[in-house]
Amino acid sequence: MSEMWVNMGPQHPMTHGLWNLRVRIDGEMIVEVDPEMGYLHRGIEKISEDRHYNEVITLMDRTCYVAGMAWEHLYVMGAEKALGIVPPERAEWIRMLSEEFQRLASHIMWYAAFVQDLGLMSPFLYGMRDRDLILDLFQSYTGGRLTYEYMRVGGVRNDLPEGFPAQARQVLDWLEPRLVEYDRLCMGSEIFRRRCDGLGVLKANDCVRLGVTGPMLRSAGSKRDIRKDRPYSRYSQVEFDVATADSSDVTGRYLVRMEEMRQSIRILRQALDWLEHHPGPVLADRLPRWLGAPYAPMGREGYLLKRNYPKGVGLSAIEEPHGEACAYVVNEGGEHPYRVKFRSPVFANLSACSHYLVGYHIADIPPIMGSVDVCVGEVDR
Amino acid sequence: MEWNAEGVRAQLAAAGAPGILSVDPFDGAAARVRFSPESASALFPVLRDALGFTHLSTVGGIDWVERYEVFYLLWSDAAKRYLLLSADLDAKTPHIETASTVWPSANWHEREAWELVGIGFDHHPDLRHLLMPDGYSFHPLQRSFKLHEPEDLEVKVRHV
Amino acid sequence: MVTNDVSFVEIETLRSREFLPAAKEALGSMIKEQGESKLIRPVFNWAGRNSLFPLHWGLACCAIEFAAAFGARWDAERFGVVPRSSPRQCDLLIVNGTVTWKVAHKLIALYEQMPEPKWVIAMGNCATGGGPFRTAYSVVPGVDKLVPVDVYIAGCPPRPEALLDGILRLEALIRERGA
Amino acid sequence: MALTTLWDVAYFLASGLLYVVSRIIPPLSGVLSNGDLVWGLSALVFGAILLAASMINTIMLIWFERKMLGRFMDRRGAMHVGYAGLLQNFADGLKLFRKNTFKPRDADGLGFYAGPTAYMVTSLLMFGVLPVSTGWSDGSLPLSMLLALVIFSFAPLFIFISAWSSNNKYSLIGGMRSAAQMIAYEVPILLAVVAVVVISGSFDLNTIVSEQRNYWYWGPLFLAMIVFATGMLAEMERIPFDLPEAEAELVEGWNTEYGGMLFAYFMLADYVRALAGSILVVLLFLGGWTLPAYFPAALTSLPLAGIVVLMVKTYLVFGVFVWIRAALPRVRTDQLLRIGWMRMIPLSLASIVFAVFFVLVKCIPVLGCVPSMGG
Repeated sequence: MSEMWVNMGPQHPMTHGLWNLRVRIDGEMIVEVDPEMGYLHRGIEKISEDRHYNEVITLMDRTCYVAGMAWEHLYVMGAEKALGIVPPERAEWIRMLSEEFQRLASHIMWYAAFVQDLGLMSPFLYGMRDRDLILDLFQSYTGGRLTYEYMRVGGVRNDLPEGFPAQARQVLDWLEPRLVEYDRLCMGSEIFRRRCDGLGVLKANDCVRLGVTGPMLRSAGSKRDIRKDRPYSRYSQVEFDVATADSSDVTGRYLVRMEEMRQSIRILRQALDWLEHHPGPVLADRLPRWLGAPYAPMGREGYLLKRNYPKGVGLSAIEEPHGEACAYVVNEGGEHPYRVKFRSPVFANLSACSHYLVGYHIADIPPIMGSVDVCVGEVDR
Repeated sequence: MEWNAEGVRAQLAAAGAPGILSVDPFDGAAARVRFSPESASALFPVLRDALGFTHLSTVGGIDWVERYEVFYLLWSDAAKRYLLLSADLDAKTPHIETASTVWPSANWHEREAWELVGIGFDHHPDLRHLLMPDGYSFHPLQRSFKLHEPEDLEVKVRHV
Repeated sequence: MVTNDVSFVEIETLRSREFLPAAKEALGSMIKEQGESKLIRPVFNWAGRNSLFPLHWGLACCAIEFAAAFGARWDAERFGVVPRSSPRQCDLLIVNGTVTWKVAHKLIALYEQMPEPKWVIAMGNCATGGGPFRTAYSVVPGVDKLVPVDVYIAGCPPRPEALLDGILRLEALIRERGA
Repeated sequence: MALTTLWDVAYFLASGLLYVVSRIIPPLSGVLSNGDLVWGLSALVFGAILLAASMINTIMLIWFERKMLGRFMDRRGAMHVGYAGLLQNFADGLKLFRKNTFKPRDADGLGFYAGPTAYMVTSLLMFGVLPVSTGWSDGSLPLSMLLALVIFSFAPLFIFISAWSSNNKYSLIGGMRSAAQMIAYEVPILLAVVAVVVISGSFDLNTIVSEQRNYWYWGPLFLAMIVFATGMLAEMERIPFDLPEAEAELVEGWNTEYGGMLFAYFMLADYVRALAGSILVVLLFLGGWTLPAYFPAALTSLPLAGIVVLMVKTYLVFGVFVWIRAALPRVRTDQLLRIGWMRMIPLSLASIVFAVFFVLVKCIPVLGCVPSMGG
């Protein structure tokens, strides 16, 4: 059979979202790939220019629907820098807690989707079951399962409910042995190892050259993690290790994400301990009214005119579950941000896909793309 | 080595970086470097090789009505610092030399910036639509492009 | 004996030329009649509403809740709802997310590829009317501009219970309206 | 007349029917007592009973799998249609029956319609060959096992025809994978069967089962059973060998373009093959309808009791297949072929050597020496 082009998407079980991977195959071997994006381009950056600062948070949840908290955190940090607002201490800890919970939920979701791509059916259900427990926690303090609208420029919307730390610890106690079980189901299976070892190799220097970050980069041995390198929020005050692997293949990415989940649990326990003993305000006072926060307390400064807030540019970067995410918020003194630009990790990871797909079998596409953890919402924005 | 505006300015001077207009301090990055767009192709290799900014995070454009701005966010693994590069382009035909020859990761970012903001990147290997359908002739992130409530439209579907 | 010969020939002619089409027509009309009859129709209606295979297609945020509905806690398979990856084998198109103009014609193509009878559920605000992206330049303000929608589910995104409720409402709709 | 075989039952029903008709319309009695007519009608009744039994069993098998998979995954499976979802698959089948049948514009008409139909028909033919209880299916063919395996190996041809004619790239890749896989696993299956033949001394499934009344073959031929069951997994295209339908990369594999009743044919035929494969495993290695000696003989002396024993064993074997499906990921094409050619064939050859050895010494290490050993 001669070479032929195969369209994998936009409706294809492999894509986990709305994109199209055009593959040229020779028999079962991949010769050339050409990803086609934009099926989910919703113009979030443009709509943000039409919204109040706090209203943009609504869009952030939908930008990456498996890591809403992380994107909220990214945006509010950028907006606070642009506006010159400092959130209270407790809010920073709650944000860190939320982001780590989100990382846990996102990685479990990734695990579920990834093993399903390999034909392993049961762990998908186990993953969804355990992820729901984390979503229940989110629901108890934000009211939402997926889209939270919880963080605010200048803090968070409301404090954690009574008895939250105990409830959260219960979930963490349940999750820890589950992670071992996940590992046994995958690494204990000979077929799984044979399907994943040596696939989708991308070495560390190639990763840097191509802008690939996150677990893909760390699986190649690099220790780059924004949480360690440029600690934001209160990451400098908690202990955790950066998970790395050496194999730079699908197995390596799997191991990195598994280890990251364990480290997240470690961070979460420390954050819960701190939050239990340090009550305080969670939203900065002296917030301008035009931020558009429905829950913002109306302080003395609430009626201040906007010219009292200087123009500015805010740059924030976080380690999102998928990798390095940046926000660039330009404040020109108006009620709306003048320009919001986001750097999505999956965008860069996907743009390099011809480097880690070509030369493998067509049956290797699902595990390799699964190990990239594609979230199309944040690629297309 | 100091990674503030002074240090960056000194290192740029030492490496002989061309076309530097100003180096200002910037919160969240080592510095904000403004350069003239004509010297882009000479400046980028210097930043990557002499200063060690091997990773390009993103490329973006801003429409300031009277001019365009293109900014690059770089990261150095050795210094663990970001560096913000920006250049002003003229409003008529904004264009600049591509960075994708120096940092291959710029490829898609530049495609996006061209598509949404309308900044042209010379010698880009593959400057075609990324997010919008082929043949889409607007640049949505320009200030002249206004959003509005959707009119009550009737979509005619031709069944084959 | 002449008459007998003639009748014989006539019968033979009928057999060879007209019997097959006539039988086909009679059989077809019988099936149609039976399909409309009071006895058969409820059975097919019952079968149709109790085995809705949705298309396995995730568009945006709602797709995550769509997947959660098939997880252990909600288990949509209890109602006979099993996602299939090929539109040829589906009865139900669940539009779970924002539809952009770029994907619109693919959505219509997928809808066209589904065999009759088929239904569409618009899940979430984006599919219903554009949601928070209503004003965006690239978003279709409501999927009912493209394909006929039977059930709308509100929410951004709707919870899995809401999706199950929507599916049960569709079942009630099929029961009432016939398939 | 003792109703000990299915043919007897069919003959009884047919002649009874004709008798009733001839009593109602006396002038016809001369015609209706024609021996050929009775024979033909009993053959029809025979086929109808077999078809109905195998279809109902197949549908129950699907239900069994869905419920069992649900339990493996911490959920309930189909619940709301009929008691515990028992009627779910009937609803699915009826719905697919009513669906619009269509042909994609560029598909090849003959192959598109004939492929699934032939696949379904040849799969159903299996049940004409497989014995299910003592003397139940009357005519005992001397080479029934070979016939069964030959019918089993028709499938890749029809799968490939339907995959090619549906003019879809996923289907084509799936069809080619399917053909390669089935051909690769035919060989170890046949070799494993040779080991059974060496011990039992017969190609007749009835004889093979009756030879197992003292001991089942899974003891001496454990290796052969593993090879055979693995090969059957590949022939049934179930996880971990479901590459032709690999959902993650090939959408639905070779049935991507099929909907409505043609898709139902594929679905049903897959499970018909799963049922037949499980029955074959039971017949060859797990003693068929026989039970160990410490069970009272009355339990298996009646044909119907034998059928029940066989079906219980079959469902247990299929349960193991479902368990495997819930626990293992899918292998890759090259790995699958490597397993087939480089692991399965040496193992099956080794099992033949073992079988020959056992026959020569007329002794089985675990079970002791058995006088009736060998053919």
